[in-house]
Amino acid sequence: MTQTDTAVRLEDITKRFPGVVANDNVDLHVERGSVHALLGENGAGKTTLMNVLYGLYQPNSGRVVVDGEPREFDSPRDAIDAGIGMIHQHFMLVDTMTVAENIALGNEPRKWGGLAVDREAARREVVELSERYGFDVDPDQTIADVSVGVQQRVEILKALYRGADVLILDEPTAVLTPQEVEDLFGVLDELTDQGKTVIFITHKLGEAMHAADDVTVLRDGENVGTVDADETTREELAELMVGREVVLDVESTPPDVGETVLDVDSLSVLDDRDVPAVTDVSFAVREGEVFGVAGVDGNGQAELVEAITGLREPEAGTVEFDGRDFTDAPRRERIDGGMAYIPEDRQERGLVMDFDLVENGILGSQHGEPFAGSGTIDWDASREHAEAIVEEYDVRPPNADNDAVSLSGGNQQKFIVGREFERDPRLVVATHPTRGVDIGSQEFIHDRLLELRDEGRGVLLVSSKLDEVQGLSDRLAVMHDGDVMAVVDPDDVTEEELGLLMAGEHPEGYEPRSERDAKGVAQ
Amino acid sequence: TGGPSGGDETETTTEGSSGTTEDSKGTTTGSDTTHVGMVYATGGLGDGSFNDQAQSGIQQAREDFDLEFSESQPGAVSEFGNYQQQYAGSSNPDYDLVSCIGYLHADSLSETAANYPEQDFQIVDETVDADNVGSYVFREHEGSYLVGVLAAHLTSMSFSAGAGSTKPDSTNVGFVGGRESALIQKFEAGFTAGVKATNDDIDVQTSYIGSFNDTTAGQEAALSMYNSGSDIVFHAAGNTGTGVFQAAQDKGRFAIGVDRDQSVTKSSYADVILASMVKRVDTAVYNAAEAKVNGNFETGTTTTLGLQDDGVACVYGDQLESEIPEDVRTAVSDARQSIIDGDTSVPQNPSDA
Amino acid sequence: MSAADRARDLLGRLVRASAFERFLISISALLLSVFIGALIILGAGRMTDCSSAAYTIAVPGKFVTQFVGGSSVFAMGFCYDPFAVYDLLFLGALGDVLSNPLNGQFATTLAETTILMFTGVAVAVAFRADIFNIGVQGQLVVGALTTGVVLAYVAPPLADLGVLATVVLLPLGLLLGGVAGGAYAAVPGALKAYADANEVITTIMLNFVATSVALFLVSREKYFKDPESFANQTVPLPDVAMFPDFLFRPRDDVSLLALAFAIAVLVGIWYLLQHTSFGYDLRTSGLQPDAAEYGGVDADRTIVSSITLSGALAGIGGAVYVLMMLGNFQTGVPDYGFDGITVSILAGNNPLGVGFAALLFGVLKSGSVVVQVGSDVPPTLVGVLRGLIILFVAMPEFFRMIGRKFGSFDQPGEPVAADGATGGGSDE
Amino acid sequence: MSDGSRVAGTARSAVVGAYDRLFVGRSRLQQAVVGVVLLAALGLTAAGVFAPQSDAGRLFAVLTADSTLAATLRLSVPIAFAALGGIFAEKSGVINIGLEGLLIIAAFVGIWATDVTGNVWYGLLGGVLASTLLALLFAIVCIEFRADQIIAGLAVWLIALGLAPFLSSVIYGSKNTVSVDTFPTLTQMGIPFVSEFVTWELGFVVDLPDVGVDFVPNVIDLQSSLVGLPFFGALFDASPPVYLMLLAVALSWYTLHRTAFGRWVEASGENPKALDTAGVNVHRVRYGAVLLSGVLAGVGGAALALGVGQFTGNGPTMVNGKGFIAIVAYLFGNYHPVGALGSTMLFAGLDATQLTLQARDVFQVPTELVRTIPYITVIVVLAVFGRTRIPSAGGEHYESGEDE
Ligand SMILES: Nc1ncnc2c1ncn2[C@@H]1O[C@H](COP(=O)(O)OP(=O)(O)OP(=O)(O)O)[C@@H](O)[C@H]1O
Ligand SMILES: Nc1ncnc2c1ncn2[C@@H]1O[C@H](COP(=O)(O)OP(=O)(O)OP(=O)(O)O)[C@@H](O)[C@H]1O
Ligand SMILES: [Mg+2]
Ligand SMILES: [Mg+2]
Repeated sequence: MTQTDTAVRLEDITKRFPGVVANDNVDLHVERGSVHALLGENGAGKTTLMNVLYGLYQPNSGRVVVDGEPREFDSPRDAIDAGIGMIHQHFMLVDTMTVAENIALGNEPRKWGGLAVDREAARREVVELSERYGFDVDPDQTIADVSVGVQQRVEILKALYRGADVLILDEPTAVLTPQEVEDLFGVLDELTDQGKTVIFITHKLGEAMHAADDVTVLRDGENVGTVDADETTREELAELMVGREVVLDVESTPPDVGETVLDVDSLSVLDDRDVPAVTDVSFAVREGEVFGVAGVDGNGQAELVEAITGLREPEAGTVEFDGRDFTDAPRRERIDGGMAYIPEDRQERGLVMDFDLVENGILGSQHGEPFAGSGTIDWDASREHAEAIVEEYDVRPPNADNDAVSLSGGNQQKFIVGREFERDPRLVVATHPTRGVDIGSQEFIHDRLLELRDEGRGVLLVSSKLDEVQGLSDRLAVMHDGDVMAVVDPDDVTEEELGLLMAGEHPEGYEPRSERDAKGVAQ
Repeated sequence: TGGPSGGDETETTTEGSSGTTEDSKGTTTGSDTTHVGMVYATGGLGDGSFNDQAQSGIQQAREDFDLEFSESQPGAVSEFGNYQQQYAGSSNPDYDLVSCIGYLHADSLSETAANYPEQDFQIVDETVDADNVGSYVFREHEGSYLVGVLAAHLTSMSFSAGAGSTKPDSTNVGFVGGRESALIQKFEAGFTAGVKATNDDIDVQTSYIGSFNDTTAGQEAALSMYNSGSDIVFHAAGNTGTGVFQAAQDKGRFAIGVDRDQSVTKSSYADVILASMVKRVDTAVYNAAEAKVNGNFETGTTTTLGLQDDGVACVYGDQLESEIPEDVRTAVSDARQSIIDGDTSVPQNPSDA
Repeated sequence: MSAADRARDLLGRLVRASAFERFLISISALLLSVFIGALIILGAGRMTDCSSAAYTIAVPGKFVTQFVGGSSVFAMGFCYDPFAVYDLLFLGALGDVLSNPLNGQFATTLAETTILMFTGVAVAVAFRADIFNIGVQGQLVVGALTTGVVLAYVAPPLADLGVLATVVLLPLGLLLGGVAGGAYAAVPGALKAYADANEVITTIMLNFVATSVALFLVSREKYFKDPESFANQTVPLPDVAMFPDFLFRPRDDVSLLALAFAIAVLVGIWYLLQHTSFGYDLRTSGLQPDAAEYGGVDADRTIVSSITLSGALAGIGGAVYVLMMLGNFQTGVPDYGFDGITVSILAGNNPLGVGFAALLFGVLKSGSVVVQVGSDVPPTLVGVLRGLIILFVAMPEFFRMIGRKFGSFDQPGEPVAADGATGGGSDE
Repeated sequence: MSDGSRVAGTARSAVVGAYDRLFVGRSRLQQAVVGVVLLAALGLTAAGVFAPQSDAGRLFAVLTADSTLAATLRLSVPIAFAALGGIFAEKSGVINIGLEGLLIIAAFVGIWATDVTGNVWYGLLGGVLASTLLALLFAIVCIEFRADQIIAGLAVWLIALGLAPFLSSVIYGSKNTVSVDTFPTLTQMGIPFVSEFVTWELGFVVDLPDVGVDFVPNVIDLQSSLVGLPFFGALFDASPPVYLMLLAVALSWYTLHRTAFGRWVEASGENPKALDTAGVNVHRVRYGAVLLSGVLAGVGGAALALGVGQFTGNGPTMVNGKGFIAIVAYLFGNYHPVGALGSTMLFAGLDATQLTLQARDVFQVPTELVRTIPYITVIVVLAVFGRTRIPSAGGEHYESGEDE
């Protein structure tokens, strides 16, 4: 068998789901020993394409060629046998098992004629592999006890353990700190040096250019071009990705701030595992301003927001809302007091998936006027309300009788945004309000958010999209490891400075956060 | 094997077959055939004691007379009334007698009987005051007294027979009851009185299982008694008693059966069954059926069956009878005579025993 | 849009509506169970002995006719005739309803139906809140016991007041049952909400406890045993405390008033679930606890209050059992609670559906008496049917696959959970 | 360091270790309950030693009687087997609340097959086959047709609850079967495990001219002295199912924790997608686990019925909730086979003592109330300590190639 230069070739791959063409005649060539980035917006079809290569999905048409040989993968088993390994966006690890057990899962070395797992052999192999690639993992630790970065390394080891020559990484950096991202890119170099081929999925331009040799851009399920990473520019990639020139600047007038609506003081919060997630955080949000919180996902933003909105009991500190102490107030009291909340997880929290939109439209308002009086619900008023949201926020298909589950992710989000904005809130807590929403709707949501601000309501905006928080916020707090690193003026700060803050470092010239900044008293 | 006798592949026309269901519904039977509807107690058939005993009575009657019967096993007390009415109201066939087995029938029967004044009923184990009901009750405590005497004698000697043996130093015997109720307590009271009258130093260990159908618990309760020194356990627990026999076999000890001669009906345990406190429910059923056939069934009265008329009796085990010492048997028959003569009065309540 | 198009559109939407699909699935499950039940009857008929065949399957013996001649066929005889059994089971339960709608067997059917409505809706309410209340049986026992015991003291002094006494005693009895059943259910509710104790386990355990304690209390004269009776029961209640029997005869132990009350309760619970804030909270926390919490629902309180409501309904069922059927409390309460689970599942946990499912099971229960009296087939067959129905209702995907084969109800989206999780909104 | 101080040191660390295990990291309530239980145990022991005639003293005697252990082991058999079965199924992500039904069908077929073949072991095999078939039906319904596992499990219970008495009525004319042979105990079997083996070994030795002493009687004495041991003697004179149970617990632990299949079962219940992407067929693993639960519950059910030699089909049948208790047992045992055995024995032990207490009239508590002790204990323990984590994917259907 002759070695070809192309490790993997996907030819004319089409993959359809009910109502969507996720991949539309996609071609992809990946050079052996290279790092190949797959770039594209949410829903562009990146994961689907890689799932096809990994045998999880069978394409409707097209061919997979590995090492010059056409292959048909009926299951991941076949792909693994062909030397392909995939590290999924959501890690495929068993929390209750050890690192070594996870790595060996499905390929356990046996002893005693297959009757027992040779655990020593598995450990040895894991130790050996991690030494070869310079990983630092303890084979005996339980997955639940190790950090996300280590979990990712375990995933990579898992693929290598199965003899993968081609490694697919689906959005490997999404959950990592900048330092961990650098470490990861080091690992990728190590891998290619040893002759492995890497495909990694991302929607971050910088990463693609920095770490990859080639970049393929997917848009709406189609391959819109493969470029050499050294010869392209950010602008070119961005245009390929979204199909038009992007204007990220949101035009906004200077804020006209009033009273303090939300006052968070020395708040500390534990996460689900009882580990401190937020430590001693203080800030205030005032009428007529957007207070942004930036940071890499998983640095305590979620717990902070849940403590403010009443879904999580804080460990210490106080939350004052509208001048009253709300630290221990039940969730319902906060809703009634005028706190609107766009939750991060729309399918778990924001909507009851099996309710129709009429029923979902009153989620949170089911107890009082105008939809419920003396214990009974006024379904006619509720219907009108839902229909109004559907119309104004362009929810498609425009039918309030549809169950939430039948809507696409973006339309679900639009409905939630509509419901929360129409509450006539004092304060809007918005987490990732435009996640999964198409560009047109994004602009609409941004405009409505600013409108609310201009009407004199407070907005607490949490987003991991830097351009979004930076563009919309009047003041911007950067969180790292449960701590507010600094509260900055979003117009003055550079992306580099923000990046450093998000990574937990103070750029020169920036003071550590002060009570004054956080509460905005000086302005 | 099964299916209609006649083989698997019968050459027949589809019209030709008439089944049992047709029998009871469709075909008209001769007007001289007596029809009896049996409604058993909730334990159901297969208990090897009470209900089965009633069934053997009616089966015997069917052999002896021109009689047909239909039977049903209610699952709960609240269903009794419905079953009674099913038979009472049926016109095809028209049941001559509806026989209600067990004291739990009493309440619903007094209502049903009032509503079907033309229908004759029999009730066993309780008295129902109605003109169309014949009641049959037993003096269980008297029979139980006798097996108590038997047990007390045997446990204080060195006795070995069949698969069991007793130790002379043993000072206690056991009683296993089914569900707690006044009726079962009559058994307990008689047994305890018999034991105490024979030898006041012998204790009676008592356990109620709470069910007539929990063989495992019956077995464990009896095992626990055997382990703590009992040689002989008497049960009045329906099918739960099967567990008692099993325990006796496991431990090489003895048991005393109830309701029927269980050394015959549960012959695999004949080597440990010393005797059975037989309660002639079969006689009660048979007599009622016979009276009905002969046209002299008495209603509005209560027939009490005690030792005198062999309504209850201590019947020795088929296999072990010959091994039981003569003097013990004499003691038992003396006690019997003494009760019949009225010299011994047997308590019905355990607290009086 | 033409009328035909509109009709097709409407039909399409109907078919997609999960409530309708549920209905189809329940019917199919029932039919399939009846079919398999028939096979079991035939099979059992081969295993038992009888003198002549009750049912014969004739195989048109082409072979025979061709080579042997004549009109004879090969046939296989069976001791039981499934058609006759089903005739007794389903039609027998109605009695001669056409000539006499007030016949005793039909009365039994209605009485069973009435009790099953209460236990069925009790299970359904809990299910809708995502609580599996297996303890309905125990709650029913506790409700029945409380009603029987308390009324035994309260009722006799009032017995002379006639209708006035009924007006006081009947509601009091129902209230007692409801309060007792609710309180007994609140225990596992609180344990689930505040101590994370799995309600499936605690309610099963509490069933055993309820039965034992009830036996303890009514088997001793120093407590509540009727001294007049051998049976473990409380003293009989005076007639004025009982449900009046209107059209039916007193011995039928049924009351149309009780049935009407049961139906009113079903409608009331439906209204509660669909049209009140409490119902909204309950359904939301049943479907998606996280979303409920987000919507300001106090999860712990909802757990406790829903299972308390469920237990109260079961307890009222117990009270009706005492006040309509027995006239006192007696140990050995039939398994209405477990049948309630079946009823609720068959009804897709919809309170209105519970009415129909309860009727079906009322027919099965009453019909099994007729089967037992009228044939040799063991009535435990009904138990098998019940299990099969539940099994098939549990696998909607099976029917969808068949449906898809014939191109009827092909539907995108989530499968309807068999516990009726989906479709909360569609019956509003 | 003197020997004395070393002993003291060891004792001290043992005490501290026990203290750590019992009290540290527990809530106040839990500490209180553990404390009360320890005190009660201490009090009982004291009463047993100093006042053997008091109620407490007699309770102590009952608790420490070897017949108590024997009864506990016997009563444990069906529950423990069902619990082991439940562990496999649920760890693989299929919650099997139909265990009760599996026990019922196995109990009936166990008797029937024994009746037909005349051999207890064939009976056991028949019971296992029947239970496995029913488990297969359950597996198909849950895995192939995506049935709700709880409801399908309920259906399995109801079907068996109807079918077993139905078949019994058809075959034996009543819901209760006839009586058949039962398992003999070790002593009755002529003790093949211990004495015959050892006898044979030594018999060989005895043949050697050098050894003049006849060892054989000594060996048998060893056996009977083992049986005669206080409390633990019961371990040496039980019936085969008890030993099968102990063996099954060990084998189950081994299978779950030391074999590849066991690891797959765990992954299938915790994160089936991880298993799928590792190239193992999740459906196949789940089928295996559910069938195994059928086999194990089958042994338990058949052993239950063959312990008394009769199937009782009235009301809730002779199984009478043991399948549900088994679920409680493995939840208590936190899905660990040994833990499940421990909690099974706790429950069975309470049951056994309850019967003995009644018979010996210790503490004049009414029998009906004594009978509730095991159930109430379960509730209390569950309320105070009961936070079992069920496998993350337990109860969820898994289909390869779908988004979570
Ligand atoms: N199993 C599925 N069933 C139906 N539709 C699907 C399925 N998986 C993906 N899709 C749809 O296919 C399209 C492409 O999805 P894919 O997950 O490949 O996007 P992506 O590029 O990986 O996006 P992201 O960056 O958000 O991960 C989307 O519209 C998605 O909703
Ligand atoms: N797992 C699924 N099963 C069935 N239908 C699905 C599934 N996932 C998505 N769909 C359907 O596919 C369609 C596309 O959904 P998806 O969430 O991918 O939308 P999208 O293209 O990302 O749109 P948006 O930008 O609004 O999020 C929707 O109509 C949705 O109902
Ligand atoms: Mg993706
Ligand atoms: Mg999307």
